[in-house]
Parts: sequence; C-alpha cells; structure tokens
Amino acid sequence: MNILSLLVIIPLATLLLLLLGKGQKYVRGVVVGGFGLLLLSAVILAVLFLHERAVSDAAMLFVADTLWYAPLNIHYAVGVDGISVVMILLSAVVGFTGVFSAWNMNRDFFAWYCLLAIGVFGYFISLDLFTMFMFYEVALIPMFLLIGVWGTGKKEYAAMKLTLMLMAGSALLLTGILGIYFISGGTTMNIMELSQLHIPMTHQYWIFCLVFIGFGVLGALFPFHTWSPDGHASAPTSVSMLHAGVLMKLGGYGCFRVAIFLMPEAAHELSWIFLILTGIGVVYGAYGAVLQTDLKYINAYSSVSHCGLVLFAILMLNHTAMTGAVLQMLSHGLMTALFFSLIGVIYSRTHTRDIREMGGLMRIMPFASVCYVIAGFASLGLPGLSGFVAEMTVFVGSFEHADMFHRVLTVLATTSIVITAVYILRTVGKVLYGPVVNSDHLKLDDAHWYEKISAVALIACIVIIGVWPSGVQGIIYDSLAPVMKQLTLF
Amino acid sequence: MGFTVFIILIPLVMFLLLSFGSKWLRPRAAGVIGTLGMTIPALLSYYTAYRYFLADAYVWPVWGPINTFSMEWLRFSDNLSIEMGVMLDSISIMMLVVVTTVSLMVHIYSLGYMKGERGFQRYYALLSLFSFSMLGLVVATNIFQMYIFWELVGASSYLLIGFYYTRPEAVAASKKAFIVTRFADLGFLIGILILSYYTGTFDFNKIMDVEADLAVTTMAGSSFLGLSAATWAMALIFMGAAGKSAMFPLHIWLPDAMEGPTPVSALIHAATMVVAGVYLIARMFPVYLFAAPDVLTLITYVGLFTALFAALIAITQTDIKRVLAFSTISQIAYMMVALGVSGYGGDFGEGYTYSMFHLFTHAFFKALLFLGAGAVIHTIHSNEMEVMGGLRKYMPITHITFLIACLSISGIPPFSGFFSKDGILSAALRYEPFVFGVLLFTAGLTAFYMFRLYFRIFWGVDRQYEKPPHEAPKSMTIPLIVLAVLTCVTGFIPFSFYVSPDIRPYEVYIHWPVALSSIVVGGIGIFIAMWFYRKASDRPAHLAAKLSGFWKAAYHRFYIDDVWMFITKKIIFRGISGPVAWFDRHVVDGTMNVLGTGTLKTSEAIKGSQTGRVQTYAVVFVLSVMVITVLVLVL
Amino acid sequence: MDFSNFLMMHQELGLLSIFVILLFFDILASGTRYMRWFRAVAVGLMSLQTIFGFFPMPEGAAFGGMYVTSDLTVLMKNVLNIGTLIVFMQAGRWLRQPENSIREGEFYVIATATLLGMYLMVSSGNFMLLYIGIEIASLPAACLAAFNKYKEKSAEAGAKYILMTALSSGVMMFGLSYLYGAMGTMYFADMSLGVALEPMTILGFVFFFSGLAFKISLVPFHMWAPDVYEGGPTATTAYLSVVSKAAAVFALLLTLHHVFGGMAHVWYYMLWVLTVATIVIGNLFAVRQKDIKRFFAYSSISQAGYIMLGVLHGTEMGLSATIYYIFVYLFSNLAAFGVIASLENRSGQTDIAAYNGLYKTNPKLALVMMLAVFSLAGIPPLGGFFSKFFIFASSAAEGDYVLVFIATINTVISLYYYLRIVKAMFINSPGEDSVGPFKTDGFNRASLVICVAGILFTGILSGCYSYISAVGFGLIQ
Amino acid sequence: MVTMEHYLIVSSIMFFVGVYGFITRKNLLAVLISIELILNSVEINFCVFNRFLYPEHMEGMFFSLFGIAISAAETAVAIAIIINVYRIANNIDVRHIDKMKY
Repeated sequence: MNILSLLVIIPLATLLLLLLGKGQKYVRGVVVGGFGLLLLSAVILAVLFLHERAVSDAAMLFVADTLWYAPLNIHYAVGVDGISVVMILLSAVVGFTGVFSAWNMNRDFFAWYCLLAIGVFGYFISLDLFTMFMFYEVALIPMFLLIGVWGTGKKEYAAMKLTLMLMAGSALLLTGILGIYFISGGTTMNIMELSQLHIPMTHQYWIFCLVFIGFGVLGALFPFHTWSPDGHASAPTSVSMLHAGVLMKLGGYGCFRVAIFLMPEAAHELSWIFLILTGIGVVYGAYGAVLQTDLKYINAYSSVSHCGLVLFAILMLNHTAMTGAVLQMLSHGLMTALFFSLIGVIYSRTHTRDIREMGGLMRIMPFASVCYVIAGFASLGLPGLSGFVAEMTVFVGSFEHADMFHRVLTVLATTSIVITAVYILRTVGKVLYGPVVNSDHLKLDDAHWYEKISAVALIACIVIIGVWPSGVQGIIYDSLAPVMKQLTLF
Repeated sequence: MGFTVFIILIPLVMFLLLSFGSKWLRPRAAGVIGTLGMTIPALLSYYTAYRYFLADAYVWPVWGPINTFSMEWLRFSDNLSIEMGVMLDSISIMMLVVVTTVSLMVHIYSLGYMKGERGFQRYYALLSLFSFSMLGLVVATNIFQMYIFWELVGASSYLLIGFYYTRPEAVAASKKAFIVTRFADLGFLIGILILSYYTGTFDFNKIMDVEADLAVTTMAGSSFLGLSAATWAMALIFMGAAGKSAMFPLHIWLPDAMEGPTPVSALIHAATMVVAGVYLIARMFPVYLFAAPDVLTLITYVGLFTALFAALIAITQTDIKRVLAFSTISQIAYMMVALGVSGYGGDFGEGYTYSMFHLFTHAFFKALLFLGAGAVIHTIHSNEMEVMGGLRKYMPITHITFLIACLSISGIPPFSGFFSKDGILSAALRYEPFVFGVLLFTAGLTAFYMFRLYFRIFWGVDRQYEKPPHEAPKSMTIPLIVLAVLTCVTGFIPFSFYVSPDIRPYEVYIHWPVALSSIVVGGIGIFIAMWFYRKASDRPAHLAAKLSGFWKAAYHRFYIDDVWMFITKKIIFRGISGPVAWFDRHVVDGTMNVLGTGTLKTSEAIKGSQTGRVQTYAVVFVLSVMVITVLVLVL
Repeated sequence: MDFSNFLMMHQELGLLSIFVILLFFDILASGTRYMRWFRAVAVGLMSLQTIFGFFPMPEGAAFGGMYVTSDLTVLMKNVLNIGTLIVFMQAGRWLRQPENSIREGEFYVIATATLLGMYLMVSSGNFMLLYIGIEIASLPAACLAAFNKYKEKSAEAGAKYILMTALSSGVMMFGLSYLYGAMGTMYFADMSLGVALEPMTILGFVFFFSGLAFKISLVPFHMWAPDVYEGGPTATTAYLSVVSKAAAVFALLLTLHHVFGGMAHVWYYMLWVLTVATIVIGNLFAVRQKDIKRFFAYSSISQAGYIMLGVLHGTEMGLSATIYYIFVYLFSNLAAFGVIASLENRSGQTDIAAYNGLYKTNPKLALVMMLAVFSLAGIPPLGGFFSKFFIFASSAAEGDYVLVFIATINTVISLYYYLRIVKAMFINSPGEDSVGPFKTDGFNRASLVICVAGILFTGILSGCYSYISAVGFGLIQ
Repeated sequence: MVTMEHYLIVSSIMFFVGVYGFITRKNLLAVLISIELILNSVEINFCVFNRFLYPEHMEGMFFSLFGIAISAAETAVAIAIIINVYRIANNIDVRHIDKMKY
C-alpha cells in the first residue's frame, strides 16, 4: 500500500464514515479525526520524503503505478516530488484548520468538504494526466454546493458562475490533455514519460494555450479571474479558506507541471503573452482591492494579485522565479486561509463584512484582530512572515532576465507591494483600529477556541516559513531541477 | 566576538516573551523586564565598542569590517543568497551604541511616561521588536539583510505610531508613515535587484571592495534611458533612504508620525530609525562615490533643499512635537548633505566622518529634546505651545536639560552639536560655497526655531495652570540627565580617528573661521528668538502678519501634504483604483456575464422555432433532407 | 427447409417467447387477481433474458446474410435489454394507477414488441430487415406514447410521434428505393462493395440516414422529440430516450461503417455539422426548460450529439466509446427518469419547481437525481465522466480537435442546466409545488439502486470499458 | 415507350405531393392519406427498379409487399391514436395539437 494513496483514502474513509451518523458530536469527531490523520500522514510523508530524497535521485518518489484503462494507457500513477509534498502539506494544514473554522457546520457540509479534499490530494499526487484531470474536477464540483447551500449573499449566482467558469477552464484543459496524449504518439499519459516525448511545435502552440488558460482560470489568470471575487465573497468561511488557499494553487501547480513541463518550447515562445496578462493581473488585482468595501472582496482581489504573481513567476521560466512561484503558492495559501478564517470570525459576530460598518474591533476582539494584523503583514510582505520570502524570491528570480521586457514587467509587478500595503492598512485601519463604530459590537466576544486553533496553526506555519525559509525553499529548488532541465533542452 | 549576536537576539526574545506573556505579566513587571532586557544589549554594545576600538584594536590601522556571525538564510540561486549575520565596523558599532543607549533611555523613560496606559505590555513588546529590528539593520552584513530589517523597523514604527489605535489621527498617521516609506522601499528593492544582478552578490564587503570595484566594472556597460545601471541602482537605493530619512518630497510622514507616544518619537523618529537612510548611504558610500557620483550630487541637493525647507516650516509650527519633527528632518538632511559633499581618503572624507558624527550627536540631543518635550506634554497634556509658558519654575531639570539640547543643536560650543555641525559646514565649504551658505543659513534658522520653542515653553507668558505643572518622575528625569551629560561630552570624541570612508583614521582640526561663523549665526538666531519670545509680546504676531503669505504656506508645510493627498486620493484612488474596480465588475466580469446571459437570450430567441406543430416539423425535416442532399452533392 | 438458421436467433426467440407468454398472461389473467403478479413476471422474464444475453453465443449469419449475429450485436442487445429491464421496473407504479390498471399488461407486451424490432435493427444484414425492425420498433412505441389514454398531452404526443415517424419512414424508404435502384441489392455485404459516388447513391443515403437520425433525434430531425418526451408517460419517455435511441445509434453505427464505409468522406462532414448542431441546439433549448421531462428531452438531444462523436470516426476506439457512452448514459438517464417517475406518480408534477428542496424532503431521491445529472454532465468520478472522456478521446485520436473543443465547451452549457436541477433540489427551499416526503415502491427503488451502481462503478472499474472494447475489437473492418 | 424515368417521375411527383399534403392539410386524416401517398410512391420506385434494372431477383417486389403491410399497420395505429385525440380534444385539426411547444 502506497503512502500516497493514503492521502486519498483517508478523506474517502472520512466521507464514508460521515454517511453513517448524523449527530453533531459524531460528525465533529470523525472530521477532526480524519483531517488530523490526514495532516499527520502529510507530515509523515514529508519526513519520509526528506529521508528518501537523501538516498534517491529519481525525479519522483513513492511512485506507484497501476494500469487502469489499457486502451488509452491510463494508469493510476502516483508519485511526488518536493513541490507536491509542499502542496500536500499546505492542503493538509489548510484542510485541517478549515475544519475548525467550520465547526458548527452539519454533516452534509463536511461530506462535500471531504470530497473536495479527495480531489485536492488526488490531484497533487497524480502523475497521470487523466487521473490528475479527474481529481481536478472532483475538487471543483463540490464547490457548487458548498457555496450554493452554505454561502451568503448572492450565493447561487456566485456558485454558478464559479463552477461554470472553472469548468470552462477544465473544458479547455480536457482538449489540451487529449492533444498532448495523441500528438505525443498516444503511448502514455504519464507526465514523466510524456516529458521524454516530443510534441511538434505547431501543436505545442495551441495545446500550451489551452492548458495554460485552462489551469489559469483556476489560478486567477487575468481576465479569467472574475469568478474569484463573487465566489469568495459568497462562500462560507472554511470553503473560502480551502478554495483560495488550496484550490487556486491547483491552477498554478498544473500550469507548470503540465503546461511548462510538457511543452517547454511553447512556453518559451508564448510566455510573453501570458506574462503581460499575469503582470496586469498582479497590479490590477491590487488596484482593484483598494476601494472595495467588503472584506472578502478585498481579499479576493488580493488573491488575484498574489496568485497572478504565482503565474507570473512560473512564466519567467527560471529556476529562482519558479521556486518563488511555489513559495508564493504556499505562502498565499496559508495567508489567505488565515485571512478568510478571521473574516469568518468577524463576520460570524458582526454579521457584516462591510468595512464601513465596523471599527475599533481591536479592543473588542483582540485575538482575532491581532491575527488579522499578522495576516495583513504577511500579505504585504513583511519579513519574518512567509509572504516576504516568496515575493522576494519571485522578484529576484524574475530580475535575472537580462532583457528589458522581463525587467520592466518585474518592476511593474513589484509596485504591487506598495498597493498591497495601501489596501491592507486601509482595511486594518478601518476595521480594527479607530473608535468603535457600532455600539452593538461592544458586546461581541472574541474568537472561540476552535477558531483560535485554526488561526494559530496557520500563523505558526506562516512564521516558520518566514523565519526559516531555507528548508522548504531547498526542497522546492531541488525538485525544480528536472523542470529546468526540460526547459533548457530547447 | 561571537557574543555580538546576542545584542540582536535578546530584544527578539524580549519581544516574544512580552507579547506571549502579556496576559500573565502585570504592566509594571512587563516594563521592568523590558527595560532590564534592553540593558544587556546596551552593555554588550559598549563592550563591543570597547573591544573593537580600544582593547583589541587588532584591526589597526584599518577599521576593517569583521563578520562575527553569519548564516545562510535563503538561497535564491546557486550564487545568490541572503545571509543573516553580524558585521562589525566602526559605523555599525557606533550605531549599536546609539541605538542601544537611546533605546535603553526610552525604556526607562517610558516606565514613567506610559504608566497606567492601556496596552503597556504591548508597548514594551513593540519597543523590543523595534530594537531588534533596528539592531539587525545596523549590523547587516549584506544589503538584503538590511532590507529585511529595514522593512521590520518600518512595521514596528507603524505599530508604535498607531499605538493609540482608537484615535483616528494616530491610525491615519501610522498608515501614512508605512505607505510612504513602503513606496520608497520599492525603490530600494528595485535598486537591490539591479545591483545584485550585476554584481552577483548582496554582500556589502564584496560590493564595496574598492580594489575589485565590482559595481563599477560590472555595471559600466549597461544603461537604461541614458543613465548607467549603477546610477539607476544607486539612485533607487537612495529613494529608499530618502523615504526612511524623510527627505523631500518623501518627508510627509514624519511630522504626522508624532501621533505616536512621545518616547517612541524620541527613539524611532528622532534618534534611530530615521537616520537609517543616512546610515544606508554611508554604508554604500564607496559605491556611490565610484560608481554613481551623479547620485551623490543628487543627494547633496535634495538634502540641502530639505534642510532649508524643513527649517522654514519648523519656524511656524505651534505643535512642539511638530517643531521637533521638522527639526529632525532638517538635521538629517544635514547629514545627507554631508555625505553628498564628501570625498574619499584623508581630509576629503571629512563630510562622511562628520555626517556620522552628526548622526551620533544628533541622536542624543534630539532624543533629549523629545523626551524633554514628552515630560512637558506629560504634565500639560497638550502639544500646543499656546497653552505653555513659564514652565522653567515648575520643571527645573527638564528645563536645564532641554536648554542644553537646544544649545547643542544650535551649534554652540562646547556641546556636541557644535563639533559635528562644524565639520559638516567645513566639508560643505570645501565642496561648494553655495552649499555652505545655505547650510549656514539653515543653522541660523535652527537656532531660531529651537529657541523659539524653548522660550515659548519655559519662558514667555506666565500662565496660571488649573493643575500646577510638576516635575516629571525620577524614571523620566534620569534619562534626561543621562542624555544631557552625553550631549555635553560626546562632542569631544575624536571621530575622524574612528570613522572615515576609506576606513583609515585621519586627523582633523576645528576650522575656526567656519566654526566662528556658525557660532555667530547660531547666536544671532538665538538672540532673535529671545527678542521675540523671551517675554509675551506681539512681535511674533506682527512678523507673522507681515510675512502672512509665506507664514501661512510654511504653516501648512508648503502644501506638500496636499499634493500627496491629491496624488493618492484623486489620482490613485479615484483615478486608477476606482476605474479598475469598475472595469473589473462591468467590463471583465460583464463580458463573462454576457457570455452567460447571451446564451440564455439566444435560447429565448430561438425558442419559436419549436412551434409545437407537426407540420412545421415536417417542413424542417424534409427541407433539411433536401438541403443536406444538395449540399452533399455539390460539395 | 433448414430450421437451423433459427438457432442463430437465440435472443430473438427468447424475446418472442416472452412476448407470447406475456401476451397470453395478459389475455388470460386480465381482470383477475393474478394480474398483480404480472409485473413480477415481466421483470423476471426480462431479467432472465438479460442474463442469458451474457452467455456466449455463436456468431454467424442466417438466412443468406439477412440476419447477422456476433459478439458485438449481442453486446448491443444486452445494453438494450438492461435498459428495457430498468424501464420495466420503473413503470410498475405508474401502471398500477387506477386509470391505467386495466391496460397494465399491454405496456409490457408492447414494449417487448418494440424491443424485438430493435433486435432486428441491430442484427439485420439487409435493409429490408432493418426497415422492418425500425417499423416494429416505432409503431408500438407510438402506442406507448399515447398510453395515457385520458391525458391530452399523451394523445398529442402519440399523434405527433406516429405522424412524424410515418413521414420519416416514408422518406427513409424513398432513400432505400434509390439505393436499391443504384445497386440492385439490399444486402449489406453486397452493397458495401458497390458503393459508388453517384448522385443516386448519395441521395438515397441521405434520405435513409434521415430516418435513423430521426430516431436518434439528431438536429434537424429532432423536433418531435421534446413534444413526445414531454407528453408521453414517463416510462415511455425513458424508453424512447434511452433504449430506442440506443438501438438507432447501433443501427447507424453498423450501417454507416459496414455499408457506407466507402463513402465516408461524403458523410463525414455532414455528420460533423449535424453533430455540432445537435449538441448546440440541444443545449440552447435545454437551458430554459421548465418541465423536467421536456428538459431531459433536450438534454438527451445534446447527449445524442456527444454520442455521434464516437460514431463519426469508425475506429475501434470510437465504436467502444460509443457503446460505452450509451451504456453509461442508459444508467444515468434512467436514474433521472426513475426519480421523475417517482415524483410524478406521487404528485403528478413534472415541473422543475416541484424539485425545489427535494433534498430536504426526500434526500435519497435527490441524491440519485444529483448523481444522474452529474453523470450526464460528465463529472468525475461518475461514469459519465469516463464515457465523455473516451468519446472525446476517440475523436481526438483522429485529430479532430476542433470538434472536441466545441463539444467540451458545450459541456459547460450543459453543466449549467444540470446544475439548475441540482440547485433546485439542494439550494432552493421547498415551495408549495414541492412534494412532501414519501416512499418509492420497491421495484423502482431496486431500479434506482441498479442505476446508481451503474453510475458509480461503470467508470471507476475499468472492466466495463475493457469488456466492451474487447468485444468491439476486430468487428470494424 | 414508357421508360423507367417516366415511372420515376410519377413516383417522385407522388412523393412530393404526399409531402406537400402532409405539410398543408388541416385534417389529421388527410395528413395520414398524404403519408400513404409517400409510401406508395416508394413502393412504385421499388417495383420499377426491380422490373427495369434488376429483373433477375425479386427483392424490390418483396420490399414493396412488406412496405404495404407496414403502411397498413401504421395507418391502423395512427387512426387509433387520431380517434383518441378526437375523443379528448373533439377536434382533429392538426394545427390544434400544439399544446406542447418551445
């Protein structure tokens, strides 16, 4: 039994167990147990990975391969490199904390939540294009109900829009995947094997575009990001956490694991188009956030900006920038999860997310507020928190290009950090500082213990990465070597 | 000297202890722990200075840098990585001493000043955080480490300015301070990116290795928009420095930052953080000098303008902390000018030396001024000069120490300010008489507004106070006294012996013509201030009325804030952000929605084709068959 | 006379006997208490027929090539059997309603007869047999459509169906006559040799094709389908939308490639355009439907378009993918119709509004419906995802990426309307039209269990596709 | 001389007359009769082709026979349904059976 499959089996088992009982206590027990176990296995996986890495120089570790559909060479092929491990850890942490942020939800919610987790983990461990795509869609569809049923505001519209846009992305992706498979000769769906094959240049062009945009929709690629503000604003807390924290990373991960890795020539040729788009996205998202009044909208636009940076860095196609991209995924995942979790805490008490209706919460709910400030600092890239490490790696890497085009874009992208400061501080100033706007808020209580667990765990991760980045950075950097080799072949 | 790393780590530990322990610690205990915690780094710094300059002196005859600690923190690529370390050389040790001393004084002072304030523990925790960040900045071995701590001091400054977070002004001020400096830091960051790209390293020692001349050789070839890469890089780095050190036009945050508690103003916005910009330029001085001399000229004139500009504004302000804030801007600009006019080697490095010297002395007397002002505010509960007057009787210690500081900043011997200012003036004279003249005039203005302040607080109208003002408690007066003593004695340190751009000691003498002119100008300034403000009179009002246009403009800080407000609110918010948000919601999102509604509309439009009548169906059926047949036949 | 030829026709004979048994049962037991066993008997016999279908059978041709049987045709018939069986199970409750109970037996008998016609369609080696099969399959189906004797909609559906089917069979026969005129034979094997690009052949082919396209409900020959599906009894709709459509697809698949393979380049573009039109038009009409049966009619039209993706290229992969697609589609669509039938039997409602809040009142039915529509929309890990993937793959394998692209983009539109159903059930709260909690009858529940199992496992377990793929192998020339 | 083409012209005319009738007649029964015209035209085709082109086999003739039988069955079913329509709607105007549309 492969340890990676465990990552899919645990949420599946949790899901099945959930179907057996309905009581609140039972549900909580099962879910906390399940996701705790998941986190544990993710950590164990990371430890084993480091151990194994030291003795093996294979590109992928813990590889398992079972033939599934022989006619199309579809295998259930799993394996991880450092990047997947990092992403798995991120997902496990966010998934685990999300459970606590959704403490009062009922069984059905958690059932969908588990399904989401199955998709996410399956996606990150997959080496086979088909299974990867399958898990990708598994992860997307529960979102519809999670937002539609348990969301707030324009939830039905938002859920529909989100699902349709993401599915449209995956429709492009499907065409692209089929193209990759058949044009490379129709012999394998395994990514590692496909990377050894060559796709003719004429085909690479369109396949690259399809795959990149397909994944890019989920990675909030401008101008396909508009599902994000509405979706995030309407989703319940823990769904926003998981969605912005983990699901959006599926896009970035796919972009480089499939689009860049399998079609390096097209990546070189076409990167400029997408660099412009992502560059716009980075700055545009930041500007878009400045005047928003809904906390979640602010964060959603901020996600557009930050996730734009992920794709931006990936497209820079150099080792450092790509390392930065993965770090940024990690960092943004943790940070945005923290944000959403805290927005959830605030919203559940004040019943508003309009920053004009709030003020002085620092005095009323100090814990949540302090955490929010920390999250804000992480978001605007304060050293010692994860955001800084990621952004700096991206910028330094992006600047390694000698030509003006890449440099000017990099400089433009760096300007986003100022705008980020503007909207983060504006929010913090309006919501947490200042006099109490609504006297009813004086009676509100601070975060509950389960919400605290969620926040503290996320902050701990953010700080650990921020203070000691070289550990995780090293793993990512080494794991990117095959991708770089692939890129330099052409 | 491996112990030096503890100078940095202890404040960090204190920060963690105080922030996590705030629930369990009583305020008083937190304060005492914080203060004790600060004592150790201070003592260690002194010991370091002693060892480096006096005891070991193993670096003689060159004050070379020694890295006492270094670890890799983040590796970007195979040859580029950020190290975290401790680099000791003369200016970093000088800064260590300054920072720890002032910080310690502020810690002690705050025990009295902040007593009973809500969030006392938080205050001490943040002070520790600031001390940590500042010390880390000072000892940075490489430019990226400096940037990291540079950001951290910015953040702690933000938190401390916004300490009274329920007051909207404080919140606005903290936000402004952070965003303005952040904007400047953007330049710093891009500068770092350019510099590190060409030199392939962040390390100060490598970049500044005069023999290897890395920066000059590697960046010579490339240019952008007509300026060389080195010029760009160094100019952008100066932008960062200008932001932190409140150079025109990025100075706008500093006066507002006075919304923070007064001890914080003393520590951060007078003595330590704001001079980080000067320190940065000094740190990279050889690179500026050799690779980007144009930028040094820029620095000179920006500094010169700022010095004069801030001094003019300071004359008109009525909020005592604002006066001090503009005075700080002006004095830092002095240091900048000094760096700008400096040369290299022997006497030519005078500007550099005295810039650092002024930084050193200014830290003490400006901290003293702020703390003195704090003592006044503490008892009067106001910042406005209008409600003060005649306080010398009530607060003798404060009065005396304040006077000492005022004399020092006015450049009256034998106080420390005289020595450092004199060196700067003579360096300026060597550079260009015009610069000298402006600086001299500014010196006179400085003396005038400082004594205006002094007289209006301690002399002037004898007011009747509802609650009679009282002398500050011991915990506040002791730091005042210590700093006053330092102000008196530090001027006699032979700075050129320790600090010079080529790290080789040299000797300088007081240039008496320059010194005399400075003393005379200072004296005139003091005299005029005395004439105006010694007693309550209508002379100031007359003058103000005569110069009303200028006076009003200066009072409103020459409307620079409004210009910035216009840029941010009108252009960035309304002009960019608003349209972007609108564009996103209506155009980008609108397009997506149109795709959706378009489908539905099409669906609605074509529904009529399904008439429900069999005969229509038959028509469609038969016609389709025909058409298909024809098409297939034809094609 | 050699009767051994009949031995090749195992399944037809079996079905014929079922037909006869049921017919006599109905005649003899009508009006007596034995009638209550009728459903059980029908279902039981049909199950037997289904199970026997899976036993190995000889391959070969009979009656001089007029009748052909092979593993492939047996497989196709098995698929039809399963569909019919499930429809039988779902029809029971509706037939027991007072106004229908007198005609309970007829339904099974007629349905069995149509199934026999479909058998012949699949197994024919000659256009005459094919034609007869089509007619046997469609004429009784008109009776089924008009089965609700007292409902106007049902009568209208029956009338529309019989008129249109007669017209289409006329057109088709006209085409056949020209084909005959051009080639002088009706045998598949002979005709495939004589296919030439003469105008007469092409005309004959297009006219013939329209007849099958009519049954598959390809645009523009689809217009009868929504009306008939909406008006007919739910069981009939289910039957028409799945079994009848499947049989027509099989027949088309076989004739296109066996007989008209030589003129593939002629019909390829025609079919390509029709496929796209079918998918798009089906989707566009489906998005705003309010009646769930009409909605599923359009949905099944667009599904037919997807099926055509596999038919288009006569590759081994396309063949397997088509059969597999139909197999999964059968479970998904019948699951949906099972739920619709339950609700309709309970409340007489077929409005989508009636499904508001169904998850709160009848969670299990709602879940089944959700699985069904998700499978139809192609959401993993349900069967529909795999079948869609394979059918797209079969098209992509031939390099037809534009078609794949159009089809995948259309899945998004289809997802929209499928999600509308899910939204109604899960997100909307129960309105006044909604149905209260109730229990479905045993047979229907069993059928739903089968369908759900089919939806869930046909994809995850690769055996199903491998089996189909193995059988399909080598049967395409 | 009556050639095959003459027959084919007749049958084609019959076919299109049938189609035309189907499309234009109001009465359901008339529509049904039009269908019969279509079917009959086809049967003529079969016979003619058989007779003129392939006289050695009888395939076309047989097809015609089957066709006649099937069209009879079709008519039976159709009439039954039409009667049912009449019973419910009291009307056999083909344009009135359009309750379901769009």
